[in-house]
Amino acid sequence: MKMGFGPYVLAAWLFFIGLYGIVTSRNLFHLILCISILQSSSYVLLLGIGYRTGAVAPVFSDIPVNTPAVDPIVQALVLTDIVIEVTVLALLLTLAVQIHKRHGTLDPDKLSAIRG
Amino acid sequence: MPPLPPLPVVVPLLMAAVLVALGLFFERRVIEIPAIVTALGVTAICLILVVRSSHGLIVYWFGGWAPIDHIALGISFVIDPIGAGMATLCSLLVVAAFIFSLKYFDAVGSLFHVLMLVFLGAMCGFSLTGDAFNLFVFFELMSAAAFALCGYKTEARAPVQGALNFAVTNTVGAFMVLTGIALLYGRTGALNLAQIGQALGSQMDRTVIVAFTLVTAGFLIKAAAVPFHFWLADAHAVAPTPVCVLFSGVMVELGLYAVARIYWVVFSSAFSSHASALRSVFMGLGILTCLVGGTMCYVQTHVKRMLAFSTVSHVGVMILGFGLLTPLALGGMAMEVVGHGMVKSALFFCSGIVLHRLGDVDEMRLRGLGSRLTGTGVVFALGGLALAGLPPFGTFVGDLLIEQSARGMGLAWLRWIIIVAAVLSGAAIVRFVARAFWGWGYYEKEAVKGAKIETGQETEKSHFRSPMVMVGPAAILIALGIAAGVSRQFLAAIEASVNVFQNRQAYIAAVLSGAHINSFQLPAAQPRVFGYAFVGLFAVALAFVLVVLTLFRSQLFESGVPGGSVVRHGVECLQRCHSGHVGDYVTWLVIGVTIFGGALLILMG
Amino acid sequence: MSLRTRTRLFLAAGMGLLAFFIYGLLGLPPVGQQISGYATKLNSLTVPARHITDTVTAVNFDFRGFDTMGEEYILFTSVMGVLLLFRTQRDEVEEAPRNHAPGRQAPPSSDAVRVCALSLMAPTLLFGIYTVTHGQINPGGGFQGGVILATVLLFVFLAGDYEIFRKMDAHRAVELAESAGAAGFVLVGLAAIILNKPFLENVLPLAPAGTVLSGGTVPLISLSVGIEVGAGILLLSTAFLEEALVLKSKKGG
Amino acid sequence: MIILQGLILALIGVAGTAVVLTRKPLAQIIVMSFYGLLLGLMFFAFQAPDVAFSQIVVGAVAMPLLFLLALTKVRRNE
Repeated sequence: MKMGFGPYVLAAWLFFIGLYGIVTSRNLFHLILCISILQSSSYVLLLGIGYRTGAVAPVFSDIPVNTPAVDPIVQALVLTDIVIEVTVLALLLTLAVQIHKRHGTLDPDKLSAIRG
Repeated sequence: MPPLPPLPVVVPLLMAAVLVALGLFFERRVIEIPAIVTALGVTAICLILVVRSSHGLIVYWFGGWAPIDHIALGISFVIDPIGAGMATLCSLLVVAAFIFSLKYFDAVGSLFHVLMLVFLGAMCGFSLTGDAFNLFVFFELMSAAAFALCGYKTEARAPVQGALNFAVTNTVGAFMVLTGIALLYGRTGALNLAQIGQALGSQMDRTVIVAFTLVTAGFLIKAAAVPFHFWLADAHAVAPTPVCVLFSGVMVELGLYAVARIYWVVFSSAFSSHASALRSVFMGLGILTCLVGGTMCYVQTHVKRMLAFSTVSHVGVMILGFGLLTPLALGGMAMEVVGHGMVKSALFFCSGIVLHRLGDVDEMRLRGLGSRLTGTGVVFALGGLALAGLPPFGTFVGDLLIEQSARGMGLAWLRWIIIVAAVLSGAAIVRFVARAFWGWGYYEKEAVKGAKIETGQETEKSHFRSPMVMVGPAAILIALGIAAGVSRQFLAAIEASVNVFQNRQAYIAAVLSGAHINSFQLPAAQPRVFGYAFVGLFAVALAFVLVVLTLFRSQLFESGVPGGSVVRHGVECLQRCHSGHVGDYVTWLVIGVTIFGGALLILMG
Repeated sequence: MSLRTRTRLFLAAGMGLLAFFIYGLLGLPPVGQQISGYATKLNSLTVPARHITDTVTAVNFDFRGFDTMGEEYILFTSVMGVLLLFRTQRDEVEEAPRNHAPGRQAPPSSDAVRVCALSLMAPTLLFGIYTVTHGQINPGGGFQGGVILATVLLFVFLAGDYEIFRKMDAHRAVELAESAGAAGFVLVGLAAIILNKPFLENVLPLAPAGTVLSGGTVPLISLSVGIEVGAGILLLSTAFLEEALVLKSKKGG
Repeated sequence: MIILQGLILALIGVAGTAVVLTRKPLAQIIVMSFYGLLLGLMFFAFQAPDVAFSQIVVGAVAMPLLFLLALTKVRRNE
């Protein structure tokens, strides 16, 4: 049995559904969580790219160095990406809270300070 | 010889951390001096890097991990004159912004300077890096600082909304860049740009097209190409003036820089047999950007938003410069980046002075009020004319190089697109100056309907004098904009740097094998540009005609402007698209990426 | 655009994008078949060359350490950005904390919560420190440990009540820690430059693989990341706490 | 192993869709935490313990905390 393209298709689906959520959102908090779904698409994609069937995690504390292991680089990239995601989300969340303070709503349809 | 390459990034970042600590104990004035000194130091280092890299590419491996068996293990900075030049431009504008803000914000802690320094470090890293994922990291760092700076004036309604629109669209853009990089990694097993380029070689398949689409679209969001440009006007209209200077002056251009860099190092060989398809896609994108940007610029009355759309129209010209895929046109783009960067920054400073002195930036409300600000008015008008393509300015030379390259390829009609873009954005500024400073035109109740923006004040009250630290940077930048266009050496250096920039083989060899190839050669015969001064003067005359027609149209056309209602209807449709709604913006973005990718697939596949 | 128009437009374009993306993805080799030469190289190189048994940590803090420096600064910038955006505005006054706000009597923590929080504090602290310092041997490292360390201080909040938490006035110290952590990473890198080596190159002797000091400068970097992340998360959560619990209202309104 | 991996991937697809389609903020945050946990499990199943560790720390501590506080703030304003 083989993995095939399963993770890739999942990544593509998360990409699509995340964007769908952002576009149709009626609440900025909802929108921000949809961005985080969008981001997780890249985790799945990267992990899929770096996976090797039957290989171990790239930690060699208890196993010989020449054991086949999965790709450590994509894992490092995903780690970096997770940190970036959570910090950018914090910034977005702050902006959303400030919007609520100034506009009294979180509904993007009701924000009207900029137009034209 | 001290190792300079990491310093433009490392020094501002370190100083940012130090300033946070200093800010806990000291007054604002104590923060400003080290901040300015740091930015000046970075400018000097970048200038040295420009000179040094003209003797051959500088490759610097972080952590000392040079390639083993021709496999790049670590992250490299690969510095060529164009990259170092971008970093220099960034740091120069940061210096100017710091000086301008000396008297600008009334209440500001150390956080403004901290974020500006991080922004500077990120922009330098973005310009110098030779690694795809590192490019993404600096892209995000740049964005994080920019989001916060953009929403600086949280007390008003518009800034928080503009900052959110900016943050959401650019986060989506960054995600696309990352996805594209992941695809490239899956395809080639490399993250170093040179290595990816070498692994791809001349093979092109569907994964490569999709990866190219995602990476390019992500950077084009930052570069504000239509239809990815919506965030730009919102962000510029609301961000504090010194921040706008950086957004318009360099950040947007850095997006295009990344597109160009990645194209030439990674994709140019794979796409070499499809260059004409790629060219038509970029031409379409550039023309659309020119026209939408120019039109939207001309209908604005909020001067910062006007300047923002003018940036969009000039980005269109730059996309044309890149999209022709010739050295001459790329040189034109580089010239345009420098010229536009200087002029647009000066214009933003001027708008900041107007806001500082008069407490407003709306053209209609300001009518005639600016007559006291003679110096500012002169600089403002000069800047507007420079945008229209007035001869000695860098923008004129840039436009002309792109036109010449287009004519060489049998696309002489592109000149008219560039002229329309330049004239519309230049005329908008001149109209603003004419109305606000010279009191031209008549009182119009429902004239051109501009954007509706509720921005807060940036300084406490109306002031009676324009401080030297505010007028100075604007005047100096305008002068630099002229100098960039006048200097023959500068033009020759740009031409030579562009040749280095497009030399894919030399880049890959320098990075992976440590080969030292010096392909920087000043061209013997320099393109003669001033013989074509009449083109620029023609554009300027056109701009003046347009301004007069607009301001005095009720006198000139008693029975209404012929065809006016059609134009007005079209423009109103366009304006309605700029709805300030983040969901709309992301929808446009998705549409844009789909069309862009689909077009590439159809034309290349 | 109305929600309806927008959804329709998106579905039309988004389906196209989805198809386009999948089309590109199917050009990649199927999942699980191979990993890149770059990855194989690093997997075989890390233990002999760097004495680090967790390759992911080696990639994060050494081979691609410069990325991580950027990443730490993204965290730093976001924290500073949040502080900037949440600063008390000129037109706002901080009113009495929530306890005195009408109808908002904050209930004191119950004894059960206090006991739980207090008894969890010490093990969490130890776990956090262990995670930060053993990243080069086992999974974990500065980032994960830093977040865990931040939660310890949030237990203080659970154990006492918010007033005590506020009175600790640790804000300045935490901000100092934040900047020290960020600067620490850069300084470790600069140490190499002073010794005439490339930025971030290891300058310390390497102990045998599998020991705490095995990583050379990596544990130092991990430590500064841990401090920075811990302080950063703490600043973020207190900023949001302040925002949520302290009434800020418009002057005169 | 492969069955487990497939199962987790499928669950992530479902949970991710659920996060997007849940329109009530509080419910969405809860679904989101569950989704974060699933991502953590996926990282374990794909031999990425370091990433799993981060994801759980972020998904279980940092994100829900920030969102809940922001939600509290917004509720108070209303």
